[in-house]
Amino acid sequence: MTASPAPALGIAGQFEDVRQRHAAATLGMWIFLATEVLFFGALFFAYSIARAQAPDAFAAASRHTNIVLGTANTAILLTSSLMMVLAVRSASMEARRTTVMLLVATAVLGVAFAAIKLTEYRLDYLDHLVPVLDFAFDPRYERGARIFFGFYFATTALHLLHLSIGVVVVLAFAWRTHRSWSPELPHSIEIVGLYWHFVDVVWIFLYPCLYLVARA
Amino acid sequence: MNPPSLRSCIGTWIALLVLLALTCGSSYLRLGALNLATNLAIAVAKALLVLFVFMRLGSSSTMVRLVAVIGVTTLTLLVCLSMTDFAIRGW
Amino acid sequence: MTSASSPVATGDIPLPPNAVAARGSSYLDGGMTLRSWLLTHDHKRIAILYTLSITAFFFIGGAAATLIRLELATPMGDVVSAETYNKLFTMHGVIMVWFFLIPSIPSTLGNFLLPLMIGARDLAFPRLNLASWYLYVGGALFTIAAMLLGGVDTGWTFYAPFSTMFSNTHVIYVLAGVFVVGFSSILTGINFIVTVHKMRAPGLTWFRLPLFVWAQYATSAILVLATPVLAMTLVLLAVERLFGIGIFDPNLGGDPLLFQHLFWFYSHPAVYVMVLPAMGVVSELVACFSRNPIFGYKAMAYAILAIAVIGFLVWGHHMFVSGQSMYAGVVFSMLSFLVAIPSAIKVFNWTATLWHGRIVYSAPMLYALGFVGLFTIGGMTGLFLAALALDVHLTDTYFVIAHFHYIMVGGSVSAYLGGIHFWWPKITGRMYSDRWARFAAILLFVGFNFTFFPQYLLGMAGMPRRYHEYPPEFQTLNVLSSAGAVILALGYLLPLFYLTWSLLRGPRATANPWKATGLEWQTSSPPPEHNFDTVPVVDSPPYAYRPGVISPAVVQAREGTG
Amino acid sequence: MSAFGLPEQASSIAVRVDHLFYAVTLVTGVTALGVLIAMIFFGIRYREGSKARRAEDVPAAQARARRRVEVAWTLIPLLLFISAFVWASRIYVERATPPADAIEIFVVAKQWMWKLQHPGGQREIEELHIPRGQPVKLVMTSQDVIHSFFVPAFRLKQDVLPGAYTQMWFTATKVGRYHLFCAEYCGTDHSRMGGDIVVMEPADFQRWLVEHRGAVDMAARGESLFREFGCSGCHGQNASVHAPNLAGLFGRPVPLSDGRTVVADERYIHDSILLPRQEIAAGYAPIMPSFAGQIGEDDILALIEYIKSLAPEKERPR
Repeated sequence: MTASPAPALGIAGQFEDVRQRHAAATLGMWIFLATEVLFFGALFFAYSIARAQAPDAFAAASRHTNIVLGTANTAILLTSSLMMVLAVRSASMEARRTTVMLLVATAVLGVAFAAIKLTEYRLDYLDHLVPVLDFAFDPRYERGARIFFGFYFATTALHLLHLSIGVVVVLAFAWRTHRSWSPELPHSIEIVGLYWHFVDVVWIFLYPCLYLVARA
Repeated sequence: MNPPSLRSCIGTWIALLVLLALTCGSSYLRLGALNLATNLAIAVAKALLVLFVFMRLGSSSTMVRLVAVIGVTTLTLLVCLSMTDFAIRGW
Repeated sequence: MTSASSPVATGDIPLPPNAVAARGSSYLDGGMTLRSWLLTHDHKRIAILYTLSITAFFFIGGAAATLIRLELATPMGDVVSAETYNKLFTMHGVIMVWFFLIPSIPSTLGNFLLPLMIGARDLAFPRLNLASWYLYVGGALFTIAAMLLGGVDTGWTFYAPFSTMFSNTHVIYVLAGVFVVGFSSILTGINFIVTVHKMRAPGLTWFRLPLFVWAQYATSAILVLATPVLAMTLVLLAVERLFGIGIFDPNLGGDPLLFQHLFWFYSHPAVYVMVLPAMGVVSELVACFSRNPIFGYKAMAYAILAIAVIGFLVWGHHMFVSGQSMYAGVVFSMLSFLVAIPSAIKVFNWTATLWHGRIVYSAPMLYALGFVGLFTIGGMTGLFLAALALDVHLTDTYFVIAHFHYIMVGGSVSAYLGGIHFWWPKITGRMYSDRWARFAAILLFVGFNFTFFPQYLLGMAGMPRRYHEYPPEFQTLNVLSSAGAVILALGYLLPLFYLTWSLLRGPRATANPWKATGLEWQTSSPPPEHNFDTVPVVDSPPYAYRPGVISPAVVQAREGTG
Repeated sequence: MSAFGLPEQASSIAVRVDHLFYAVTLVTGVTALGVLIAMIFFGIRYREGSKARRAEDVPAAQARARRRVEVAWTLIPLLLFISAFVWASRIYVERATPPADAIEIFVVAKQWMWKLQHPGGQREIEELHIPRGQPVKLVMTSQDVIHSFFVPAFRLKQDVLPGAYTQMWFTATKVGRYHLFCAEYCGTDHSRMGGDIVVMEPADFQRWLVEHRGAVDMAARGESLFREFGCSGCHGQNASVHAPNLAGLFGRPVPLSDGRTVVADERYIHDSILLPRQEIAAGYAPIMPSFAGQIGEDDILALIEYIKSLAPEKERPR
């Protein structure tokens, strides 16, 4: 190898070439996702310890979650992931219009998820299931159910926060793709996709922990 | 790295929805401890599908795969070593 | 040691033409406007921002420590009230841990040097790097807000249920501050890992990396894997405190030991975040000033990795008397002894690096040798705390305080200052008075031992930590410790003066005043904005302070990349 | 009490802890001294400008030396560490297993005081009288935050948790008055949450017990509390309410309504009083009200002692 001259400075002047840039960005995103594994992992761990201490209360409380909305939301999120992966695919084939449409579809499904989730929160409130407000539950299980719903709101709110960030970023990329094409877009969209799918994976684990504890 | 084919994308999506139906349906059967095991197994299966097809973990660089493994391993360490306390605590 | 910049025997690294060129192309020439600093993407300028911020926090935390030592000079609580005392040690801990020690070496020296040492023009994600600093500042603002509103009295460990249901102070602000600064650590960690993986200069293979880079790499891995668990733990604390959800408080149905497991899962590895970078600095310094390659370079690199990995397996040794199961105690004790082995190897290897050297006692070397001495004492006393039956007596006493101050203050802060002195000419382009710097290094070493060695004896005698008042028989040792703290404080203040003088009036530094190897010395002092005008190519091992036969492993590596 | 070095040895375990302490001090001290001497020796001999001969090729000389020493300075510490680990763990395990004949004393910690009760009903605050030469077991709980029971002269310390009973045991070997500290930070007056352990000759201790008998013994106090709080209305012999009979309950397995079985230990009784709906005994309706907030931890301990004292019915005909 010989010493190469520094490229013109500007965006990403620290990189030698596009390949190095892509590899760095991909690795960076995956490391970020690893941190997210530990972030949510600690939450699931705390949930498991709490559940092991009050299994009946968790079972009783879980029966009060709205399984119809929860399951529908899971399906919506899985479908949004399909849209996302198709967007990545069409971006790599430089099909600009399709990419924009698929990205918008991803975001719309994300918004639908959020809307349903907020509706669910409202119904939970009407059912007196929000711990800090007028919580009321079968006195046998009140203590544990309060903890369950504490976890329920903490986990779903954190997930919703991640999803909302995802929606904003996906829409931003839809707009960028719509405005003008650049050769970096397919790779950038792929990285956004990684984040989106990860948010989906978190929900895949949340769903049985919150909705399916004891339905039988 | 070529993106996954249209067929595999849609096939995976269908598989995910089927698994969702399975996990939801199975939880209405009275299986005792098996309920939890089934739900967890299906969740892991769904996550692996997303990871390997949608996120293309399998065809990523070695380093990326290593990062994914290290993330999960560290979490496992937290859980397993804590169990030396939680699982056999005297009180 | 401010001799002229003669070219150095550095293997085959060619000196770039601008290495001793006239200044005018330095990163500092980009302007001195506020905008040029606050919006910069240059890792070197961000490192300066960090240095200024953490120095400010060091002196705030130091002021709290001063008041603590003043209070402890007498057995009765006569200087401050018990509430104030509790707030003082809490703020001292929170500030020193999260706003000084954790960012100290990685965010300042690491930020400045990592790209230079691997021959890169910047970190992989410069904007993310700036974002890290802003997160640090955001976290700092929350913490300062908590201080101004009246402080926090939970101790830096935030043990539940005291912190969630019993403390009447501004716990939430500090939780928010530490949460935010945690994300600053995470982003820095991601940035460093990607940079080391993807940005190394041609020919710079893993086993040609300076140990400083290895240490930053391992540190980053810890930051990335442990900090998220802390972040979630703080979220759960806030949920319990704000909404009364029983996660940790048994009165609400929670488990207080769950908090301790989660907290120490982060906080023990965090100790290695504080000390691994220091080991990296000391390796550079000892090699340079002994004019010798590091003894057992590969063992040193593996030891760094081993410490990082085993560091994740030992957190339960903070909980031997907490009520966790007896079996957990035994398992964690065994694992804790294991982590001492790579630490011992490092101490032996530094000592052996002196062997057959040509040792120069410049100020950075004195700091480095001070580190080795204090780290040895701190590490050895760590063995007492890993041994179950001894820990039962010693834990939560001043023995523990002395132990971790030896590691984190005697060790890490000495190394940090040593590093600052070593790379000062590179960072600022100026020299300082070596005589004053050596004096400060000796003053620090003496003052440190004077302050903290009596605390070992206090702990053995049974004086518990976090005590505002204490039985009169402990007074003699406490007075000794407080007197030592005066010397220590002088030792910390002194560099402020001669380094400021150096900034204003110091003689210009050459590109390589210490005749050190390492890519950072191959560019001008201070370096140009993009570090290297030509990307350097590396084909030799690090620490080539001696000409001579290159060891077989290196020859193989050369063939591999040839 | 000397403030330099380890405090007086006043328990059977203290001697053994100190032996280990001195052994570890010796080994680490010798090693640290070795490193120090090597550093000073190399530092002087190989200073810049000294006449000492250096190897022509230092990297190669280092490589040769490495082969000889690296294994040694990895394996020797490892062996030493394993010995220290085994030695220390044996004492630790013994510390966690109280002998069956130990005197049981109940400890309730609260911000910021220690309350202690003897089985005979003697109650103390911030002072504990115990006999020399007899094993004593402390059963401890906290009313609020985490505290830690620390007696330096015994080389013993144990955290005291709310919502759980932790144990600690010792045999005092030396008559005297020793510091009791709270070692886990617990709020404003943490440093004042202390007291004294008074070790007495067994005969003196017996005298002390008699002099302080003022109150009834713990089980008897529990019995009167049992009536006072209205427990006997449902759990008493002649109660018409369908409630579990507590005679002979302690230590027995209890089947729960959810199919689990738990042992009726201190924790179970404690939780049943405060959280009666959490673990319902199989076959009973969840009708018991909670006593949380109405009953202190020390009264709960008295109730537990009373329930322990109830022999199974067939052994105690009425």
